[in-house]
Parts: sequence; structure tokens; C-alpha cells
Amino acid sequence: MNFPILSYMIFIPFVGIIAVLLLKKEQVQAIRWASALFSFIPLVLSFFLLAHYDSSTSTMQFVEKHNWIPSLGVTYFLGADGLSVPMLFLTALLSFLSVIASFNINFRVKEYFAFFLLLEVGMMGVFAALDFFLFYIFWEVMLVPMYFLIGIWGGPRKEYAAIKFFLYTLFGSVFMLIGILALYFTSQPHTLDMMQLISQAPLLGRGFQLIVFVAFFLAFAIKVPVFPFHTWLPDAHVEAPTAVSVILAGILLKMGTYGLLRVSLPMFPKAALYYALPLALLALINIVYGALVCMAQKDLKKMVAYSSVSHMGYCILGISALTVTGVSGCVFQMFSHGLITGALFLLVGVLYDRAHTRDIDAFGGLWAKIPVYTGVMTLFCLGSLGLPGLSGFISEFMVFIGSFPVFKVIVALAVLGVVITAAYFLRMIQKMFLGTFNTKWEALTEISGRELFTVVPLAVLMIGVGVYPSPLADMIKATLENIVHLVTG
Amino acid sequence: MLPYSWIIPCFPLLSFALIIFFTIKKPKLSSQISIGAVALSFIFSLIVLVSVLGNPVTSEFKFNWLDLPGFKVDAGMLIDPLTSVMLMVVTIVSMLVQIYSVGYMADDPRFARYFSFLSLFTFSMLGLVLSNSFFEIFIFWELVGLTSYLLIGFWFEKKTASDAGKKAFITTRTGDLAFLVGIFLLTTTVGTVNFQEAFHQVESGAISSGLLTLSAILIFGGAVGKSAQFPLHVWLPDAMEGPTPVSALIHAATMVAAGVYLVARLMSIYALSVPASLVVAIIGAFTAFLAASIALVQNDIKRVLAYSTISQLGYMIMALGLGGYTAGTFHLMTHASFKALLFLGAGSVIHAMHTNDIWEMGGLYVKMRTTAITFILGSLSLAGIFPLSGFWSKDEILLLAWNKNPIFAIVGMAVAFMTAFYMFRLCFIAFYGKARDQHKFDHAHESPKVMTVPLVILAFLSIFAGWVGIPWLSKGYSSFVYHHEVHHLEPNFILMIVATLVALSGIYLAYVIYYKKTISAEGLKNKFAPIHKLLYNKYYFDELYNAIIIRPIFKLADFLFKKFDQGVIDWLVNAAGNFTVFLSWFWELFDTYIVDGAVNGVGYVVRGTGAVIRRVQTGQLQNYAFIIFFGIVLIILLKVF
Amino acid sequence: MYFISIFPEIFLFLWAILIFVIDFFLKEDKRKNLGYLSLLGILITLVLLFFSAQEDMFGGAYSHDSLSLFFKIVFLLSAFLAILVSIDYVAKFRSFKGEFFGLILFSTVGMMLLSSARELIFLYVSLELVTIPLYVLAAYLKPDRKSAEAGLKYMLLGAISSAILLYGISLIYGVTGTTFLHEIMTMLIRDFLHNGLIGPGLYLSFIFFIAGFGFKLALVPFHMWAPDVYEGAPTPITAFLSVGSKAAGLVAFLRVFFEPFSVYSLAWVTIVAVLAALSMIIGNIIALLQTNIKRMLAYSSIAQVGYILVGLVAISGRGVSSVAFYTLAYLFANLGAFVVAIAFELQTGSSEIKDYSGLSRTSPSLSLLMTIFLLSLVGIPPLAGFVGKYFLFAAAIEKRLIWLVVIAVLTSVISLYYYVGVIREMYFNKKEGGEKIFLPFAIKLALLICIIGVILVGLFPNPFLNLASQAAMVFRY
Amino acid sequence: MTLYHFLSLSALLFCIGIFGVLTRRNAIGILMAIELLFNAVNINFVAFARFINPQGLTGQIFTIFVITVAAAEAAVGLALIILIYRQHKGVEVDKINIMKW
Amino acid sequence: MNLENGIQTAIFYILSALIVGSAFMVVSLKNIFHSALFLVLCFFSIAGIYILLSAEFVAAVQVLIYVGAITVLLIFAIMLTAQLYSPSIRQSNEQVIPGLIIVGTLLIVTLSVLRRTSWRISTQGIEGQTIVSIGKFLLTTYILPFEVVSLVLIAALIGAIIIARKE
Repeated sequence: MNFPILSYMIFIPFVGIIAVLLLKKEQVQAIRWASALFSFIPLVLSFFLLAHYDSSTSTMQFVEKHNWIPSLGVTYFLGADGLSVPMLFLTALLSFLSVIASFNINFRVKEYFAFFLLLEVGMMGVFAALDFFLFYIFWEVMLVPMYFLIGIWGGPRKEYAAIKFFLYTLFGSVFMLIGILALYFTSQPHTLDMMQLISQAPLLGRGFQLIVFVAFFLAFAIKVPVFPFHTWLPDAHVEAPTAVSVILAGILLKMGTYGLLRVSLPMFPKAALYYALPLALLALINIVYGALVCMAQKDLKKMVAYSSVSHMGYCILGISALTVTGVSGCVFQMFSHGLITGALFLLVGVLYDRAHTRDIDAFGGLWAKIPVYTGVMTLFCLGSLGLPGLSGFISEFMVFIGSFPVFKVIVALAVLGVVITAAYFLRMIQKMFLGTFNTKWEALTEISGRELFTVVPLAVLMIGVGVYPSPLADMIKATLENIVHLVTG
Repeated sequence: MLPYSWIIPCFPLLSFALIIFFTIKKPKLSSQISIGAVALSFIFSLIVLVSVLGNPVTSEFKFNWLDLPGFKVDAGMLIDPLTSVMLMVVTIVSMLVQIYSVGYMADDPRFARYFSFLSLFTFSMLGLVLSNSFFEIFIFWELVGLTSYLLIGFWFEKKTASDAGKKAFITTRTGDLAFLVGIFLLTTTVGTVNFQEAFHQVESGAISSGLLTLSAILIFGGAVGKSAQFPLHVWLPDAMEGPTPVSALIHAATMVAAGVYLVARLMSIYALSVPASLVVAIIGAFTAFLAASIALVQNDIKRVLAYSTISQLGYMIMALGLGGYTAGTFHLMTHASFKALLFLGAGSVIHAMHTNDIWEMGGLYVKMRTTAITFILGSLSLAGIFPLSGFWSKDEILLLAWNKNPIFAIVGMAVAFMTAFYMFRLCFIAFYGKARDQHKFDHAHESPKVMTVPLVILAFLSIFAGWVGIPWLSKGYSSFVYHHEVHHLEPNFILMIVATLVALSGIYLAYVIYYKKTISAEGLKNKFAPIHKLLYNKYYFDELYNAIIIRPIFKLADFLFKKFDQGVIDWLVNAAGNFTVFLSWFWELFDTYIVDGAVNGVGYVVRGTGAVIRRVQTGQLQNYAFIIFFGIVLIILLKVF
Repeated sequence: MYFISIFPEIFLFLWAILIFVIDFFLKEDKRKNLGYLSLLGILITLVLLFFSAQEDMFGGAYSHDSLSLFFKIVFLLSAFLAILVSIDYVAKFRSFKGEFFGLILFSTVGMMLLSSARELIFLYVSLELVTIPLYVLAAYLKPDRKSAEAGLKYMLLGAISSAILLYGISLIYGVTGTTFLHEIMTMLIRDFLHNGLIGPGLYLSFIFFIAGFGFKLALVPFHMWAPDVYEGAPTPITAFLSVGSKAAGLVAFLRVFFEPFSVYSLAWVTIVAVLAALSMIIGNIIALLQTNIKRMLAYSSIAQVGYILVGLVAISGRGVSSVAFYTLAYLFANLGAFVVAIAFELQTGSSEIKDYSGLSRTSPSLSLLMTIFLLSLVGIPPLAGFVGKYFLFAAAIEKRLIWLVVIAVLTSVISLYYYVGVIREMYFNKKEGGEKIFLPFAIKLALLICIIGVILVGLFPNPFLNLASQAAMVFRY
Repeated sequence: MTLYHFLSLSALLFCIGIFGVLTRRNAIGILMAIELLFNAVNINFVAFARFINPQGLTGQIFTIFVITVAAAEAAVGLALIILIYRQHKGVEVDKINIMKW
Repeated sequence: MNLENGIQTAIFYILSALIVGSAFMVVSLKNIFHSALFLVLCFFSIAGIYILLSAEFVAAVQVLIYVGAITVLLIFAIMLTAQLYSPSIRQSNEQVIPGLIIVGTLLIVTLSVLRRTSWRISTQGIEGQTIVSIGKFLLTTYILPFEVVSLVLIAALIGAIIIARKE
């Protein structure tokens, strides 16, 4: 189709920024609705994307390619395949919902929404870009608004968290930059076109692959985050305002795994095979370690944050397996974790807005007071702890079954994570919602319509994917088969 | 009709949805919806049973659910005689329990929610029974676990209740881990998750016996968790914190039987692996004995029943372990009826007395005749007195054990004896003698019809349900539900008589001690004080687990968070700090904000070096000149020479 | 039709004289308008530049080629912006408002000549023409002790460095017997072919050259003057120094080291690479601790030179073009930052970073611009700074200078910290009673130019890249 | 009397000049030392002109330019010194360090 | 070696001794005024060296500009900046020792380098009137720097005025 849908998805939010900037500081409502509108259009477009996507082939679709900086071999090259389409949809959805969820921001509203839309531009771009230069640009563009969003509207230690996030991620991405350049100069003819680079991948020397893989891995690992690089995450997630935590957990973390699938595997097949085991071990650490650390948390939001560490571990495990099922499991996990954790952060925010505390022990017996909230929260917790029938389960199961033949012991150990996850979520539910009602919270009000509206779509999707996953599976299948084939040959 | 039997679980699911979303505020209507739904599923399962009886073959209905290379799942149903029987059991018990609950839960604020959960449970249980693949059965397996969690913790204001729920969920899930890994092992080896195909593969020797055994044992782990077998039996007694009808439905009749059902369903795997089936048998026997012995001294009416349930489940597991597909499932069926009856009876007693402690009851026979009679009938059936259902099924198992391996038979006898004893200890203390707590006694009264009627029906069942398995029947249970070929055991009269005598002696002993009181209970207790203590404290399992598993895990978690996530980092910070101290008589280094995180450690170092280097910038023009020439000289020395 | 290639310089010089003359007839308060006059002069020069022939003159002593064209544009741009922001700044001076512009123009003429100089005497003299006015300008805020100190330090150290340079020149002259670069080249090539090794005398002169130019570039360890002078000098001059004179030093460096010395590139490239690494490390690290924005930018500019040299040491067409391109990108971003600093200083009289707190509340647009400039200096896409750095690193990586690039990227991560420190002040902290920063027309215009430059060069670098790569074609590699 | 003699002389002078630059506290002293530096360079030039290209004489011409520029620099320098003197009532450069670090 | 050479050598050494000695005085004397005077001496002897190198014109310029202009300027400045004859003021800072080390190494290094370098000594000496040829060169080949240096002078002039003038 010649209609440049991807460009529209990327740049309509940008138009939104301009619109917001043109509005007056005082017209709060107008700003809110404008940004809602401009984040809603991409969502609509993303539905078109889903509708028109041809899942039978692994070739890029909705391709747009224009020369941009010939002298650097840079092109404006967008495209989507089975890997990026779900992510684009998720991005559009979560962004829109987060914008709605941010309606309760009353402080420097104009700047807030401007930055937020900029963030959306960046995310969309990363998932659509097929030219490394472009990819890197979008990758970096996100950091800036994220820095501001955390730093201005964040919690008590916001400045620290913000700069930590910025430094960490920049640190990773500069190595990616070196990697990109290295690729550019080793490719013959020199190119930044990911597709061409992939097609040239077999020609790359093993040693070269091993080194450059690490360069890229640093960038992606920090985003995911993989174990030794995870310490930015709790700070950023906890300090960030609700909507931003949603984006952080829902989209940004996925960029790491997306990068691994889009770049690391197909471009460095030999390295991918070489590093499979270490990767799996890291994944194991992520899963178990993250889960265990969750157990020790008193702060609800921090717990959810660490749970992301644990859950992204499954993604890494699936990738390291290098089997179609495992990798599909990874993509499933990316998608469902986006839904579930996004919703969890939204709900945590809902409670925090009312109670102004996130201390798990401070609550108790809330079920009696706010049953609906409890119900929704419980539902998502169950989804997160991998209850069958919800998306979390199917993705974890796929990851396991996909990687079991490869790493029997590791998987057997990783399954422990499932129980620990159950343990800390149930503990949390019990402490907060069950038990005798803590009369301190008499004044607590039930979740509002707007807030409910932000989580219901996520719940629907979560159940939908959990009960009938094949649409998503079919969509990603061809692409992932191709990727895995590229690696394992 | 069979192809449409997917409708059966749909009714409860529908009612669940209806109640949650619409009638949560209308208790009466909700209960009607729920009961109506289960009634409908009952009717349909009846039809299924009939049609299966018509031609007892295994039939599967499936559609593609997920298709990935290496992971292909066909969702669907597997319907064979066992399934049809289970459907009956589940629907009947669940229906009766729900009716009973209308009375029992009458004045509960969350009446509607209660029924919605029950429907959800019924749905999951039916789904589990109908499953045609490892994947599907695991899904429903977890769902019943969830519902059980919700229902145990139904009175969540009670800490004990919510604790019990959590404990149940996590304990069973621990078993499920093994189950899951087992599934991975098996399915990835045979390359399919579908039962039929998997069995076919296994029988055609697609998997080495070692792996088979391993996976079989791992999968059995799931059963151990669900059916509360040793060593994961600890959750079931605590689960009694839930409403009694729930205990009756989930923790006596159906869910806990799921483990047994699983083993039965996978008979063709266990049949092929001798060691695995041996493990199963031993675990079963051991649990049966263990639980029975604990039950001897418990004072909480529900706990006694709970332990008896565990021991009975052990019985069935043992039977299956010994290859008694028929016997095991048969006992499962009969047990469902009379154990449900007993629980409901206990429920109605509790309803009347507002206590669980049998030592506060007594002489209730006069007050609540129906309950008492039905309860005693149930006990008789459980004790295995001719000609009640219990007799036939238990006899079947003992017979099997005797033929296979007498040791198990002897254990079985012992268990039977203990069973008879503790059941009638219960009966005598609760229903005979004089009232111990006069006040409670005065307020006691017979339960309403809506509760007693189910009791009567169940009593009826627990008398006659077993008769379908009378050995002399030519077309009895054994010729309907069997694995591969019918092996019709020759009834063994001596064994029957011995079994009956054992049971009777148990009853007599109880009679002597607790009715006639010719032997003093206290005396016994004191004589065997240590044993009593041990039994009374359930062999200290909870304490053991708490000490060796739960606390360590929390310790570890705490350690990881406190020490590692912050400790290591602190270490780096300190390292940086020392570095700066070593470097500096410069105060800048210390006025930086408090930090944690390796990044800041590095940051520290960087700033430190910065503070050092900047001191070269003295503002002294001539120092600058000096630096310039110094640099030049250095370069010359390095390069030119 | 084309003018002779030196015509723009002559014109600009005459224009400067014109400024001095008119200055006499104007009243003190009118004199700031001379600024607009000199702007006009620069614009005309710019136009003439494009209409002047690219040719050699004076027996190859002067040659106007694509390289000098590019850098002359850079010089004129920086001079233009410097004067633009001075127009309101000169109010600070009690007298000699007109001469201020005149001297800037003089220095600019010097730079333009320097960029065309291919003969060492001429090169030296025009270098002095660049610096001597700058000594004066640095000390222009006479009553201010800092300014005077800056002037003195700059002057004395500058004289020393030019003495060193001269010594180097004398040695080259001794070895080759000529001062014309192309002749030197032929001589050196002959030597090279005759005996491959480099003679020690020649080597010594290389080192002295590096030292001499290193001073102008503020390259570690010859950077010491920069922070003090930048802090003390009038801010527009600091801006001009940080871009104009650096670029001048750069172009001289290119001329000398890429034409005659390229034969022995192996001998000097490692030295330069190491110095570049040192500059990046030291510049960035010390900048972390600065509290004064001018001083912070001084150190950052030291680091920036390091980045520029990363491209230079990859002795290749790509390298040189990347150097040229980055200079342009750096010009816009750095001058932009300075313009904001000047606007702030004019109003509040302070250039302490902590006084910027809460700026985003009182004057959002200004702080937004500042943010963009700083981020461009960090090298965040899609701004000019990023494309520039990308290009530089590309050149280096092509030549397998991985270690250097790794240092570069790591230090740029460090640099993020202090650049963002300013942003943090502006956005995160709030201050009571901060009033809106008033922007005079000239400042507005300057800001506009800079922001357009930063974004345009970032998003559509093509034309600039072509210009740069043409500039690089001057040399053979 | 070879080229080397003259070069050594100039080197010596240069070094003395550097020494002066590094040690003189008085700004004017430093300026003088700088003049020494220039003279050293000049000797180099003239010597090379004499020994390397006698017909070119570039060296001598260069010297003339250097001398001229030196004069200019001296003028500016002294002006600056006077300015400093007015402010500090002294010309000791090590007292002039408002700006550091 | 013939007499002429001998005399030249002798003169060279005398002049060198003068130069180095006076230069050393310049940088080391406590009294800045005296060092200025020694500077004059130094410049004169350097002029002598130029004559030895048969660069008469340069020598003349040296005398004119350096001795005539610069030293006068210097002394003038010294006068202006008062507190001359107070030997109490330390004239050298604490960098003497490191300075000596650096200078020493630099000297040794430079000398050895110059020694080891092979210079292309041309055989023929300078003949005829250097002044004429210099004049030619200045107005032909080196016209450009010649012009530019005038700009430098103007700039310096204006600058000096601006800086030095009292307000």
C-alpha cells in the first residue's frame, strides 16, 4: 500500500506536540484533550495496520524508503513485520491509555503532554525504523522526554532517578553507536539498511560478530534490563509518575528484547549461537533473582518494578533458546507483559492518588471497601503470576516449552520463578485486600470511570490473548521462523 | 450428542459471568442462576453417560488452538467412560452442595459472590475432566487451584482463612512445578501435548524408560499437590477454614480427587513404568496410614474429616499405583458421595452449634435426627460396612492389593481399622452421650429442609452408589470403566469377611472407649503421651516446612535485596569513597550528595579525579606556562628519543 | 564574473577601517548602531566570498579553495553572531564601543587570511592578526579585574606559544630552506623517498608546531589559558574565541599538517591522537565540577576540540570533511548556548549556573532553546551535534581507531552529566522571584539563527556535508 | 664556525628565555623573557638564511616580520600590564589569580 | 684555518658570551630596571651576531626596533609601574627549581637533536647587497605578509590605546 501509514503513526503525535505548544498554559482541558486526540489517531491507524498486515510472509510491509543523507548512506526507511506490528499496536494503545491516565496531572500540564507525545514519537519510530541511523535517532530521542518526565513530575528522589536513567541508557546506546559504525564499514557495499545487513550477516567473521554482538548487547541489556544492569529500573519506575512508569515498563523494556530479535540474532548468528548459554544463565538469574527481590519489597510500586525484571527474564530465556516456540514465547511475553505490567502500574497509581502511600503493610482488607478495584487488581496480579487462561501463562508456557529441549536444567530451575511469583503476588493481595479492614482507609473511594476505562482494554486483551492466542501467533510466526532460520540455518 | 458436550462446562461459566457482571447485588437470583446452570450441566452429563454406556468407546473432539513449530495445541474434549462417570460425580455433588449452600450461607453478605465462585469452580472442574491434552488439563488444573484459593479465603477477614488460602495455592503450585517440568519432559520428547497421541507414542516406545519414569514421577508430583498426598498434604487441613460446603465440594469430593483422576487418566504411562507406579503406590499407602493415624486424635470435626479424606485419597492413589484403574476410580466415585455427605453433615452440625470442637458437642442425636442418621450412614459407608458403597469399593482395592502385594493389603487393613475407629469416635462423641456445652446444646436445632434434603440424597447415594460395582454383576462398573482390557477380579470372601471384621472391631473399640467409657480415653492418652503428642501435632510437618523452606526463602529474598542490591553497590561506593580519600586533601569530594549504585560509584571516582586535576588550574599564569613546556618536553622525550 | 580571490578580505578590512572612522563622528550612545553596520559588512563579505574566484595568488602564498571557503563561512558566521550579541552587550563598556566591532572585524580578517595562508611567514603574520585584537578584546571590560587578568594571561601565554611556533617554523625552514608549503612538501617528499625515516630536527619542529597550534585550539596540555580567559573575557568575545579562533587554529593545523607534513603523518598522528584523548577526558572531567557557565563551556570546548581531532587523526577525506562539518555543527550549538548565557547575563548580571534555576518557569522558550543547544553539544539526535559526532566517529572507526572512539563515547556520556546539570537547574528547581528574561531584537535574531542551524544541520545535513567533503578534497591522502 | 654554533646559541638563548618566563614574578620581566625567545628564533632564522638558502634570504625577511610583530605584541602587552597595574597596584603575576579551577 | 676565520670565531664567542651572560642577567637580576638595561646589551650583541651572519639590514632593524622602540617602551612601562628600587620584592617565584629542570632537559634535548640533524648546508655564501634583494622580496614575493603586518600594527596600536587609556 502506498499510503505511508507508518510515517503518519510516528509523526501525528509530533503534530500533537506543536498543537499543545500552541495552546495556552491555562487551557488545561484543551491541552489534555488535544493530546488524547493526537495519541488516539495512531491507535486507530494501528488497527489498520493489524487489519492490512499479511501474516503469510516474513517480508517487510508498509515499507517507505527515501534517500536522506546519501553521503552517510542514510535512508529514511520504515517498515513493519510480524515482530514490529504487535509492538506498534501495543505502543499506540499504551500511549493513548497513559495519556488518559495522565489527566490527573495538574502541574505544568503543557510541558508534560508535550514531552509525553515526543516520547510516543520516539517509541513508534524505534519499532518502525529499518535504517540503523534512523533507529538510533529514535532510540535516543526517547531518552530526553523520559528524563524530563521523571525529573519534573516524579517522586521524591526524581532527579536522581532521572539522571541515573539517562546516564545508564546513554552509556549503553553509545556502544550501540560504535557497533552500528562497525557494521557499516564491514558491510560491502557500506550500508545502514538493516535488511541488507541481515542479508550480509553470513559474511561477517566470527570474531567480529562476537565483539560487535557485545557492543549491541550492552545497549539492549540495559534497556531490558538484564541482571547486572538492572539497578536503574527500580529507581526510575518507582520515582516516575504513573503514566510514565506504564510506558517504561510497557514499551521501553521491550525495546531491549526487540533490539535483540531485530538486530542481534539475525545480524550476528554465530555470536547468537555462541552466547546462547550465557544469555540463558543471565535470564535465569533475572527470573529467580527478580522474583526473590520482589518478596522483600514493602513498596507496592517497587515490587511491580522488580517483577518486570523477573518477567523480562522469560523473554531473554525464550530468545536464548533460538527455537521458534521460544522466540514466539518471548514476543508473547513482551506483548502480555506490556499489557499486564502497564495495567498494574496504572492501578498502583490509582491507589496512590487516593492513599498517598504505597506501603503494602499500610493497607488491609480493602476488598470490603473497594471490591471493584480489588477485583481488577487481583485479575492482573493473577495474569502476572501466570494464571492459565490469561496471556501471561501462555507466553511463559511457550517460553518454557520452547527452551526446555535446549536448556533442560535451566528451565527446570526457572520454573521456580513461577512459584515465587505466585508467592509474592498472593502475599501482596493478602496484605492489602484481605484480612481485617484497616479503618484508616474509611475515606478510600472506588476506582473512577476514567481510571477503569484505562485498564479495561488491557484486561480484555489479556484474557483474549490468553484464551485464544493463535491470531497473535499466526501474525508473528512467519517472521520469527525466518529469524530463527537465519540464526540456526 | 457427544460432540456438543462442550456445552456442559459452559453453563457454569455463563452463570459465573452473569453473576459477576450483573446480579452481584441480587443474592437470591444469583443462587438460582448458579444452581440452574449446574442442573443443566447435570442433565447433559446424564445424557453423555447414557450415550457412552450405549457404546463405551473413547471419542475425542478437537480443533486447532495454537500452531507453532514444536508446539501444536488442539483444544478439545476427550470423552470415555471415566470422563462420563467423573462428569456425573462432579455435577451431582456440585449441584447438591450448591442447594445446601443456599441454606448454609443464607445470611452471608457476599452470598452472590460465593455462588459465582462455585460456578467458576464447577466450570473449571468440568473442563479438567473433559481435557484432551496435557496443556489443557494443566490450564484447568490451575483454575481449580485458583477457585479453591478464592473459596478457602472466602472469609478473608479471618487471617487464618486468607493464610490458609495462600498456603493451599502455593503448596499445590509447588507440586505443579514438578507437574509442569514433567509435562515439558514428556511432551518435548514425544513431540505432542495431546493425550491420545502421547500415549500412542509412549506405547510405541518413542521415549526411553528412564525418561518415562522420570516424567511420570514428576507429573505425579502434581497429583501429590492437588490430592494432598505426603509430603504436600499440609494444606488440606488448613483449607477447612473455608465454608463447610466448599470443603465438601472441593476438598472432599471433586478437586482433591483431581490428582487421582490425573493418575488414572495417564494410566497407560504409569502402566509402562514399573518404578513410577511403585512410587505412586508407596506414596499412596504411606499417606493413607499417616493421615489416618493423625485423624485418630484430632478434635476439630472438620479436621478429622480432612485427614480422613487425605487417607482415603491415599487409598485410591495406592490402588492406581497397583494398577487398579477400576478399583481406584470406583473408590473415587463412592468416596465422593459419602465424604460429601459427611462434610455436609458436619456442616449442618456446625451450623447448629457454631463450633468445630467435638468436645463441645454431644447428644445431638435427639436434637437433629436427620443429620445424625445420615452422618452415621456416611460413617458406616466410609468404614466399609456391608453392604454400603464404601464396602464394595474398599473391598475391591484390598482384593487388588492382596493379589498384587499383600503388604499393601495389610496396610490397607490397618487404615481401614483406624478409619472405622476415628469415624465412630466422632459419631459417639458428637451425637451420643450428654451435652457437654449446655448453652450451645440448647440453641442447637435441625437444619432447614434445603440443607437436609441434599443430605438425604447423598445418604441414599452412599448406600447404593457402590452397588454398580458388586463383583457378581456381569455388566458392573468394572466392565464399564477399565484400562485396556477388563480384568475382573474373583471376589474373595475371606478377605471381605476379614475386612468387615476389622472395621467392626474399630467401631467396637470406639464404642467401648467413647460410649461405654469402660476404657478411659485420658488413660490411653497419658499412657501413649509421646505418640499422642506426635499425632496431635500432625507429625510437626508445618513446623518442619516453615523451618526448612519458607523462612529460608524469605531470608534469601531479604538478603538479595538488602545485602546485594544495596550492599554490593555500597561496596562500590565505599571503594570510590576510599579512592577519593586516598586522592585528596580536597573537600569537594565529600560535598557530593549521598549515593548508591555502581554508576554513582564511578561518578564519584570521576568527580574525584576531576577535583584533583582541576587543582592544576591554579590561576597562576606561570604554572600554565610550566605545564605547556612540561608537555612539550614530555612529548619530545617520548617520541624523539 | 569573479572578483580576485582575496577581494573579500580586502573589503572587510576596509569596512573595519570605515567603522573606526565613523566611530569618531558618532556620539557615544549612537555607537552601538555601528554593530549593525559591521553586520552589513559581514553579509556583503559573505556574498563576495561566493563571487570570488578560487585560485592561487602571490606565488602560492595565498590560495582560496574550497577548504578556505568553508572555514571563511564559519568565521564570518561566528563573527556575525558575536557582533550580533555584542550590540546590546557594548552597553557595559564606558567607551570605545565602536572599536569593539572594528577589532572583531580585524580578527575575522586575520582568520580569513589564515585559512588561505599557504606560506609560513604569511601564516604567522595572519595568525598574529587573529590574536592581537583578541588580546585587546579579552581585556575590554576594563574596570573588571577578571577581564584584565584574562587579557594579560591570554597575551603573555599567546606570545609564548607563538614563540614556540616560530621556533618550529625556523626548524622547518632550516630543514627545507623554504617557507612555501608546497615547496616544503616537495622537499619532504624527496627526503622521504631518499631516507624513509624522519629526521630528528623535523620531528622537533612537528612537536613545536603541534604545541603552537595546540595553544590556539586549547588542546591539553596547552589548554590552561582557556578557562580563565573564557571566564574573564566579555561573553561575546568568549563565544567568538570558543568558535572563531579555534576554527582558525584548526584550519592552520590542517593546512600545515595535511599538506607538507602528511608525508610523515605516522610520526605525528599518534601524538595528536593521544592529546585528543587527553583533551576529551580532562576537559569533560573538570567541567563536571564547574559552577560558572562560561567556565563550564570553556572546559566543554576543550573537550569538543578533542572530538574534532578524533576525526582529524583518521587521516582521510572522510576525516577532514567530518572535522569541517563538526566545526559547523559545534558553531551553532556552542554559540547558541553562549547567546543564552549572554541574554541571561545582560539581565541578571550573573553567569553562575545555580542562578539559572527555575528559568523554565519564567522564560520557557529561552530555556527550551538552551536545552536544545546543550543536548546538541552532548550529541543527542536528531540535532547537529549528533550528526557531527556520528560523522567523526565514522571516520575514526573506518581507520580502526576503536580505542579513541571508545574514549570519545564514554567521555561524551560523562559530558551529559554537566550539560544536563544546567537543564536540571532550569527545569527541576524553582526559584522565587525569578523574572522573565527580556530578549532584545539582536539576541532574538542570534538565537533564531543558532536554533535553525542546529536543527537544519541535524535533520538535513546533506548540503553542508557536500560542502565539507569538497573542502576535504583540497588535500591528497 | 658552523651552523651548529649559531643554533646552539639560539637554543641556549631560547632556554634562558623560557627560564625567565617560568620564574619572573614581574609581568614586565616575563615580557622581556618573551623578547628573548623571539630573538633566539631570529638567530635561528638568520643563521639558516646564511647557511641553508643564501640566495633566498627568506630567513632574514622572516626575522624582520618577527621583529615587527614582536614590537606590536610588546605594545599591547605593556598596555595590558599598565592596566593591571592600575587595578592591582602591582604587576606580580602570581598575585593575579582571581580566576582558577 | 686562516686568520679571518679565527677572528670571526673569536668575535662569535665573545658575542655569544655577552648574549648569554646578559640574557641570564635579564632573567635573574633582582632589579627589574637593571635587567632592562642588560636586555639592551643583549639585543646589541645579537645585532652583532647578525652582522657575523652577513645580515646587515636585519642587524639594523634589530637595533632600531628592539633597542630603539621596544626597550624604550619597556623601560617606560617599568617607570610607570613604580616600586622599582625596592629590592625587598622577590623577583622570582618558587618555580625556579622545576623551571631549571625543565629548561635543562629541553636544552640538552634540543642541542642533541640539532646536532643529530643533517642540514643541507649550501656551499655558496650571501653575495651582493642583501638590502636590495630584501627590498625586492618584500615588495614582490612577500608583499602579502608585508601588507598584513601593517594591519597587525594598526590593530596593536588601536588596542594599546584602548587598553592603556585612563577613563
